[in-house]
Amino acid sequence: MKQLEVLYFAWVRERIGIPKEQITTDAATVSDLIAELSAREERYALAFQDMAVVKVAIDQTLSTLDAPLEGAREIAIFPPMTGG
Amino acid sequence: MKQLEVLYFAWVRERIGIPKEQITTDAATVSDLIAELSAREERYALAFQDMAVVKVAIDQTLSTLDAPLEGAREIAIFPPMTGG
Amino acid sequence: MTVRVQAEDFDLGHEVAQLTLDTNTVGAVVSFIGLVRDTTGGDLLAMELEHYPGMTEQALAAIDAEATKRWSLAGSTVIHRYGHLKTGEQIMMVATASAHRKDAFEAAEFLMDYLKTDAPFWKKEHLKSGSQWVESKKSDEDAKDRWKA
Amino acid sequence: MTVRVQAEDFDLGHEVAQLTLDTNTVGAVVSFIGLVRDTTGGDLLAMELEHYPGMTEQALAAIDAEATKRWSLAGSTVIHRYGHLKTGEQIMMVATASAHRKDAFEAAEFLMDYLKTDAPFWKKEHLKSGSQWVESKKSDEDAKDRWKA
Repeated sequence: MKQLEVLYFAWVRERIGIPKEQITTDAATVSDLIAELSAREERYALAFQDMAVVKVAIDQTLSTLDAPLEGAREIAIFPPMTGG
Repeated sequence: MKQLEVLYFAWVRERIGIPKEQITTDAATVSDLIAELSAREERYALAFQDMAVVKVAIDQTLSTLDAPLEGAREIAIFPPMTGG
Repeated sequence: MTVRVQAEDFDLGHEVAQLTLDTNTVGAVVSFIGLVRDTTGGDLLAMELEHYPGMTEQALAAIDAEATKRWSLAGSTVIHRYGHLKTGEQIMMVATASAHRKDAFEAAEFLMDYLKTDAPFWKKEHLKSGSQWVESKKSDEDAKDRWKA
Repeated sequence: MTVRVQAEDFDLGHEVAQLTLDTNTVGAVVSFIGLVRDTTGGDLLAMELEHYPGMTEQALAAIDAEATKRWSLAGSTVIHRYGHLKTGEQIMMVATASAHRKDAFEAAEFLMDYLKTDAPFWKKEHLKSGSQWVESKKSDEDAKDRWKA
């Protein structure tokens, strides 16, 4: 089991209702983590219902859903960026 | 015979030695005019020796060496532009 | 190379002037500013810019470093604001200085294309009729893809 | 659409700000400034810009009109100086305002490419070792040709 700081932004944050939380998990990838959270509560399932549009960063670097969580401390999950 | 105001710029002006002059000619095109001037004096021949790099404007609009002078009043002959 | 993420407005003229101080070899500076635009025909009250503090600066710095590697630049500046912005306000800017205009133009476009898709900012429009998150555009992904080798 | 040919310097920030006054629909402003660059490693004393009064304004206006026809622009500005300029001084600028960055970038590059080859300006470098006319570059003709249909 590992301890992760999980951050949410934009409408992912709004649907889940909190900007960040500590999660203890043994999910191997971000996908696994998202599946675990979605099974846990409706608000996660709602936030993550369209996995095709969700982006992730591991330790503040853009990553992919299938990237391993081994050694990671901070996971962020958010919609595609719209800056500029 | 027609009366033309002929203007020179940059190193064309420097080689000919004057910025403009009135010329009475029956040259049909800018090429003809340049040939006529080049035959007249060495400084013109020097200025126009490399016709491939000379550009022209007829009545303040970029034109070509073979454009007719019919109706033209102001002819300008100059090197390729280097603004910007 | 200057990267700033800030709530405050910026002064384009000042930032561009900074890029040409102490040098005689800059022949071209290209700059871009993005502004809060009302796409609703008068319904927009404000734009809210959310970002991911910590990741933002390093994402912008990475994009800027990549541009500096690809093009011959004498300097570059990227500034992006966050928080509440009114219609017509400046959101962000990039500026690139080079000996030649081709490097400056291409690097500025590259910075914009990558910043749009890779920098963690999200826009929310506050309208008279409610609020909505701005949707990302397929055209922004396409614009980025043209830089791939 | 603003076109000016002048001996005096200009203020980029001011000119860009003018393009975004009285409008809520401009999302992007791209600008370019060209500066006197020393390519001789310290030998350059000054740059002299000669132009063809009468033709210059109308050539720039024609280029600007073509850009306005090809892209969706909310406004554009072209300013070019003439006379004696010192190393590091601003020579000219273009700025383009649009709803979208693609139009603003492309129009600005188009304006620069055409201005380089079609606007009647000539640069002469005054060096410690003498004076020389700047030679036109094949790359400038090539840059223009990419816009031909």
